[in-house]
Amino acid sequence: MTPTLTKTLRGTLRSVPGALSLVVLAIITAAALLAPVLGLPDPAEMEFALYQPPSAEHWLGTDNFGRDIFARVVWGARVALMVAIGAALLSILIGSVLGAVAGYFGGWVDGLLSRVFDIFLLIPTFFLILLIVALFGASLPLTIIAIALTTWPRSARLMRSQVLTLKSRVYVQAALAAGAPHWLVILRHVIPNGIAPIITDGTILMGMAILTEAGLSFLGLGDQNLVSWGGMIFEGQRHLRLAPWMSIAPGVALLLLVASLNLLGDSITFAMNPQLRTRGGAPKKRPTVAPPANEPAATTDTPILEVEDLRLVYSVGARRIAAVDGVSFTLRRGEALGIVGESGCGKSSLGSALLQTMPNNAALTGGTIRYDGRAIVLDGKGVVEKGRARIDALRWTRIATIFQSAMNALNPVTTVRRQMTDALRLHRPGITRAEATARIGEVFGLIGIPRSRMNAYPHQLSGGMRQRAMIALSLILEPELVIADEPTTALDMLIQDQILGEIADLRARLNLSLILVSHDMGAVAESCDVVAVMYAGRIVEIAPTRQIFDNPAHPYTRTLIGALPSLTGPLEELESLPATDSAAVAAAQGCRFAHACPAATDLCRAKVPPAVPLGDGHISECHYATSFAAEPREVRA
Amino acid sequence: MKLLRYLFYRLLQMFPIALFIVVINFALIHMAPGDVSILLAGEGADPEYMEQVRERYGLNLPLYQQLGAYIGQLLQGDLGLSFRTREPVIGIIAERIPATLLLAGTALVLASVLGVAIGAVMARRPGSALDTAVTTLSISLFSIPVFWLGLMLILLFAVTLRWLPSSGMASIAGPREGIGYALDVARHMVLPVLSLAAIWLGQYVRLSRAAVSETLAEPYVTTARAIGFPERRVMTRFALRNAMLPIVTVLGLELGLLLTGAVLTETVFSWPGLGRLIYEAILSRDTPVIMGAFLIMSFTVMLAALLTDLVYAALDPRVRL
Amino acid sequence: MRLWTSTILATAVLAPALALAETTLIMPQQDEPRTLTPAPSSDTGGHGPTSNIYSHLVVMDWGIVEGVAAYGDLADSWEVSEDATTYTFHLNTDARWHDGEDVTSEDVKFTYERIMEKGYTFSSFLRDVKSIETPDDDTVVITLNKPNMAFLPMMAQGAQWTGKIYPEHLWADQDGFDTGPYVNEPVGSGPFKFVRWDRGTAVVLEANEDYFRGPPAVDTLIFRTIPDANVARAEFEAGQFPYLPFNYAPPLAEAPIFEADPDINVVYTPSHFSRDLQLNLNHEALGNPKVREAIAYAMDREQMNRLAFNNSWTPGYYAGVSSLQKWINEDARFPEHDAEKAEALLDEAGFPRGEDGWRFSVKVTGPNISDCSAITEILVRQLRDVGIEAELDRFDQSTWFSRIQEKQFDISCYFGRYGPDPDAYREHFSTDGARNFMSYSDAELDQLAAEANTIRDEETRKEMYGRIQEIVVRDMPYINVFEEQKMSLVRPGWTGFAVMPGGFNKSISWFGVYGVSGPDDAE
Amino acid sequence: MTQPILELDTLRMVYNTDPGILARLTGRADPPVIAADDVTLKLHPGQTLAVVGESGSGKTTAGRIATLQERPTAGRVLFEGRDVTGLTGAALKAFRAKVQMIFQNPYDALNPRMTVGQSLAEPLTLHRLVPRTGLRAAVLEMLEAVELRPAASFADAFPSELSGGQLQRIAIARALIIKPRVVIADEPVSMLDVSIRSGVMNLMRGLQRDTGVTYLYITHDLSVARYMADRIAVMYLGAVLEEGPVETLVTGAAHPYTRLLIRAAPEHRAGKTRRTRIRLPGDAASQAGLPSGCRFHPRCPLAQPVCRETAPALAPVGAGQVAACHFAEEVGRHGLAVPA
Repeated sequence: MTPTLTKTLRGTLRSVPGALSLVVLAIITAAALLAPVLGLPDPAEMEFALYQPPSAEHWLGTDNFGRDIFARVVWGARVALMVAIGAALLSILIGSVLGAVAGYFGGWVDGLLSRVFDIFLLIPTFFLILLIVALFGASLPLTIIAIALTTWPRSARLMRSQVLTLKSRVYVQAALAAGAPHWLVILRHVIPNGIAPIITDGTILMGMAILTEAGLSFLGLGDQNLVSWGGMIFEGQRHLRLAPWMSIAPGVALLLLVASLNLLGDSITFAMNPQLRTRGGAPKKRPTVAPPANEPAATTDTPILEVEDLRLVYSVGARRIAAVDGVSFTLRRGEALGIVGESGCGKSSLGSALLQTMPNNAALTGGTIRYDGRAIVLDGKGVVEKGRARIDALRWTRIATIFQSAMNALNPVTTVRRQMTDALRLHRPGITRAEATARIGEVFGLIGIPRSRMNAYPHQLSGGMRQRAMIALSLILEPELVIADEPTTALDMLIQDQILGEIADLRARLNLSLILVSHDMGAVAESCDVVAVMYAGRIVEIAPTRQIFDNPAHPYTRTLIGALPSLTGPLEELESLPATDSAAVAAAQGCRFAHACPAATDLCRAKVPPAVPLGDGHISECHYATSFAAEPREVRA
Repeated sequence: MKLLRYLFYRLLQMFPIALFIVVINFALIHMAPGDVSILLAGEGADPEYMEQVRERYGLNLPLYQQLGAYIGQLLQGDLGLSFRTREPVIGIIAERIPATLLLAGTALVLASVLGVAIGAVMARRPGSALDTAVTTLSISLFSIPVFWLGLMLILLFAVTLRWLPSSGMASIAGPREGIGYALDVARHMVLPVLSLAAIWLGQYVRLSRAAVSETLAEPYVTTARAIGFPERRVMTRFALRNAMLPIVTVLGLELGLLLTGAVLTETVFSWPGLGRLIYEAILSRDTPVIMGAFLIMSFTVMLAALLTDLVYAALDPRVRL
Repeated sequence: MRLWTSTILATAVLAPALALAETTLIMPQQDEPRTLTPAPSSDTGGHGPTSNIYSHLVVMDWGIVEGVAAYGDLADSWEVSEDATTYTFHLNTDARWHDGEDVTSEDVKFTYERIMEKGYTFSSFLRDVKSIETPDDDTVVITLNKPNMAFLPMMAQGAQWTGKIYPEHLWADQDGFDTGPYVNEPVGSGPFKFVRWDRGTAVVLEANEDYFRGPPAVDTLIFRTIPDANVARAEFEAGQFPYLPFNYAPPLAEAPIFEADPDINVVYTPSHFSRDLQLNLNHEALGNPKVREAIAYAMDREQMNRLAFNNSWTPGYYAGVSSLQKWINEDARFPEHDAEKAEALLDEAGFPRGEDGWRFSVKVTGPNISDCSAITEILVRQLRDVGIEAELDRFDQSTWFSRIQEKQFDISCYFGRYGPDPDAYREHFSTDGARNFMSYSDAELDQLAAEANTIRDEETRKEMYGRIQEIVVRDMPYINVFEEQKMSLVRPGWTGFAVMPGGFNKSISWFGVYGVSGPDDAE
Repeated sequence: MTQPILELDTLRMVYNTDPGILARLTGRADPPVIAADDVTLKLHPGQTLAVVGESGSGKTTAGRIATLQERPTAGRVLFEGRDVTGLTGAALKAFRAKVQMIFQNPYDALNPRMTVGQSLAEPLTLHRLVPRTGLRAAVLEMLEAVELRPAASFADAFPSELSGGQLQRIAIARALIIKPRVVIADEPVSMLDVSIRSGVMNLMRGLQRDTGVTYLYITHDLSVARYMADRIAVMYLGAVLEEGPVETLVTGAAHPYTRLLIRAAPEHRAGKTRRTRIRLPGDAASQAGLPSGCRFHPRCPLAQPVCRETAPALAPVGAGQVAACHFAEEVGRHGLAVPA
């Protein structure tokens, strides 16, 4: 069994509704299968007393003909399951084949078939089934076929989109490129990976089929020679006053079966994508604290931002991941700090912690953040003054951010101008329309967007323009500090370069302080005064930019620099690291880089390295920082 | 102008769908066992009328010409005559539509407003115990057979407690107009609206919970929070507005499902709407009425889909009109 | 939220208090009228209003008719000639049309002749008519081609559906009874006058103060269309109208509840219809008389009565119903339940149980009425007990009817009619009988049936019909199961509905309410 | 020069050519997208040709056509001098055994339901290169070759248990396990972290040294191209703007676009240096709605009226170097400081 399958199963069983529905389904299925051997009264036997309420003898009472309702409910389960399985299987079979054909072969085949799926989805299926059954006569097989004939497009559409996605999956492409024939690719790569959502949807399909059959039976269009729950309710309706249990029992059975099918489908979906259950949400209430008693007044020398021993922990299920694990730095007014690191090092978490916009499953567990000398976070708790969080007073007016992907960071259904006006109005309630427009125009001019694009929606802008709009939005309230999180990552080389240039220009002109979070040493090198290198949640080295490139005093920094190919320098073998083993990092006793470090010693593996000050603000967390510093990297340019 | 062109385009797209539905209808009549003219005229119809029907639908002509004749009739708004009452089917259906609209519309508004609100609130704390409970509950809600829920409501409120009437749309001897009539109808509406709304409510809670929580995870919501918008505003201005897109889509697409619920509810409560009409037509094998209802339902759903697209386009500037 | 709740409660309390005018009677009926002209076709929705607007020549009950051949309506009295070919009717001299004109014998002649000319439904009752003469304004003489003892009762019974008398002075220049201004604004001579027809909801009538029998007790009569039995029942229970007709009747099992309710009178009305099984003799097994006999033995009427009718129906062992007691031949009796005998007969007939336990299979169908549904459902069970693989095959009413007419059935529940005159046997059992769905044919029976309705001597007729019953019970193309009994509900204080004892006579037709009076109409 | 092992000959690839009647009637048809416009590329045995370009430059399309995953609208694909453009069936399969592909996304490179060993064995069984009994050994050997040790434990792992760098090594192993002559690598390291990326690049270089395989290396990063390739072709909006040996191209680019790309690459080794940036007039263009004349002219700092009107053809500008610019010689000599 593959890990994903095991995980899905375990996830389904672990959720209360999932486990519960499986149990109910198992009971109903067992009852249906075993009905003939359970020693129940004959469900058609009419010799019991009429209209008996539930009793020890007749658990669910008897009906108008003196038949045992419990026996009928159990036998009715057979019909319900027959309909469910029959209709769902048939529907999935037709749907998957046609959906797979449409998705896999594309082109006009897809065009035609998709059209047919769409049309079928627009047809009110129940009415079509009604019409079919009314015209052709009521029988269970016909009902099953009619349900399948009207529901298959559901599976087809699902299969089609699955196949479309899978078709572009690299391993499918690779198999094709390797010369595998289509049938083999479909069989080995497409179906096993695409079938899960269809099977999941099958449970919902089964529920639908059962309700449809019950509805038909209730309208008198069911198979009259079978005991069906819908039919029982239909009969019960006439005797509602005399024997309400006649309709209660089959209805509860229907509800239980359909609800457990739906819940099962839901649980499987959640188990396959656990984040679906917990995504989004409103920001949770976090612990707060009153401002410290004696805060020194800020002077011109006070750094704009001071971070001390900041810690941020993510909770993923039962696991707790320390993404930021004791980070300290100081940012002076007007200075640009680059935070560099590879994926998972905690650089973006650090960025989000500064503006307190981290996701709900993240929590600050310690550390202090001071803005202009005033604490906004103290011991990991937000500082609240006169009922208002201090950070709220700083948002956007003092600290603004530029988010990674402008496409998603701007509201897609609102014009750029509107979004900027809203931000202006929020913080400057009195501002007039004309003033707002003037201000937006001014910022647009700064960042090089034509004023004519003001009324554009984000999607109407090119990638570069959109990113500029994001920058404009961040500048609209003249903040002092801008935190830019990978502002150019998704852009083309030329545009990237342009925008980095513009950010640098603005910083100079507006005397902005800047924190630039990036994975790109090069980008940071040109834009920042100070560079901090993060590894596994800590700043392992921080230094003025020239210093860190010319004289890196941490082996990780050295590798990072040595791993980048040069365009103008001499060609030489690049340095590299073995793959990061996050388990080894987490379990590390000493230096967390030791497992990958080419220069690691026993000392490194045993003892956490201290922060070694090397002068001029250059600090390295390495046992051998001094010797590295003494041995400058050859400057090859 | 753009809108007109879009409408034109969409209507053009509707054409093959409409044709397809008509052809299905036509094919079903011809595939069904028994004589087509009997299906169309009704059993035991007098020979003169039978001949009229044969003439009208060109039943003596080759199949494709019959299809043409059939489409021709439909284009004139002629869905045939009910063989129970011998009145034009279109008129019979039109007569029943207001009652269905009243019932389904009220339930829909109730369920969607309440459902979206509850779903949005749940989306604020996804994964919490309350959220899981509400999700489970809403799944259970829409797993209830609507006709059964109706029966149970009748049992409780009409039979046992005798608070509310169990069926019909108005009292027989009650007032026929004015506020008295409105109150009377309102009293009759409570139970059917409740059962329909309860089941749809489950759908909307889930739908809106998923859509809103999805939106709340979007980066632009984080942007809004970073800008300093209060959470209430983030919710209404950003999350709900954007979440309306998927909600509207599903609402439009599931209209057929909604109408199904309405038919069954009307049957239980003897509500004199389209659903009840279909039920009566099934009982009396009034094939022209069943087919007419199917056609009308299909076209309604189609128009709803068009309307959905228009609303969607109004809500989402990314849709190119 | 609280406000909302209290609004509902307030409404709930107030609404039932909206009382009716004292002399208004609301009559629920299942179908909306198609037209308000009774002759052209049988229109279940139209019978209610038109039966109270128009008068008939004579009418006849389908319940107890001991000693009565017909009740007079426009006809005060009549004489039948010795040879049963000439019928002379004397009309009520006070009868006036609602527009004030006199009702004359010409109106009767005009109406009947046009019905025959146009071939309207009622013409089948007039098929032996040779001539209609009007010696004076108040006398109608109808002469038949041949003697027909059943003419008067059969015609009288049919009259209440489609045999009402039209005013010649208004209809003479119309082409038929289905065109012209009076189709939906009828002018009759009955106890109520047409006021208006609100399509889809109600037909409103008012008392005819000049009615020749005196004004009715009810001032305003409203026929309300309520297609749904549940609605009708709920509204009846809510006190919206005083009479719930039998066609809306709840399950008989609930009868004890109603009987215990002091606010409801339960009225049972006998009928000259039965519930019986029609056996299609073209069926491979059912063609064998032994099989048919076996089925008669297999059937347990007592169990059916217990399960379906709360023991309140009368099992039918004779080829007749007790409301027509005088025609019953008690020597011709269907067998009682005996499953062993049934199995023995089936073995004998060459249908032993197969390996799967089944002898042969049949489909059991019936009209979509609740009593037949119950009977067939239980019958299937009983037949299966003796090894006949019976299955239910249900259809809606009209499909079922067309199927049995086309003889596409094996066994069907049916409502056989034995009256008002035993001439009805001819309809069911003679080879060319209109209601012989069983493909039954017996030469002796054909001859007896053709002859019996021409015989004047009642004893002789009774003997002949007794012989017919013997033949039918011998051959068993059908098996009588129950005598139909109608259950209606009436509010105390209300009397005179046609279903009540003596009510038909006063109200003149099943739909008439002339005899009805409410609790406030002091007698 | 030797005969090219793989040659793309004046390829043209147009998508969305038939918008459908309905779209045309209502005027909603999207303009056709020209993904490749007279693209000619030659791969020499044992060498690496890097194709450099932004997204939308058509570099991926060129790669897909080179592996015959897509068939060009016009033009030919030549393998060892033979036209293979229309191959199907067994011949296509044989071609695919010779020309393999490595994709960008390593996290998606392997079927999540198969073990690494099964995925690696698949191409071997497909082409029946190794008897069933020898499969395991061949797989382990290849895993060793891509430096995944212990090979046995990697062979039995599922993809979800491995890191990006490891997955990409396996993807490389899968491409090379059947000993192809040519490997098309489409941005094979762009999704990897810098420190991992260099390891994979070194691995690819090593494997080339050992096996003599030919690479078509697709990348958006000129410095990566320089590290990996012998020759570089620069593509922009579906066309090759410049092509030449690595060092001449890097030092003496004759197309303004190449020059701009080189300027835009941040040079970290020198530490913090503020380069002067030229503010470019236009924004990135798209393949739909190509500009008239030179396709780069709306963004070109040197654009002249002639550029708007006439599209320049690829022309030789030096030893084995070609460029498509009206002012190629001037740019080659003076860079972007060319006197207007």
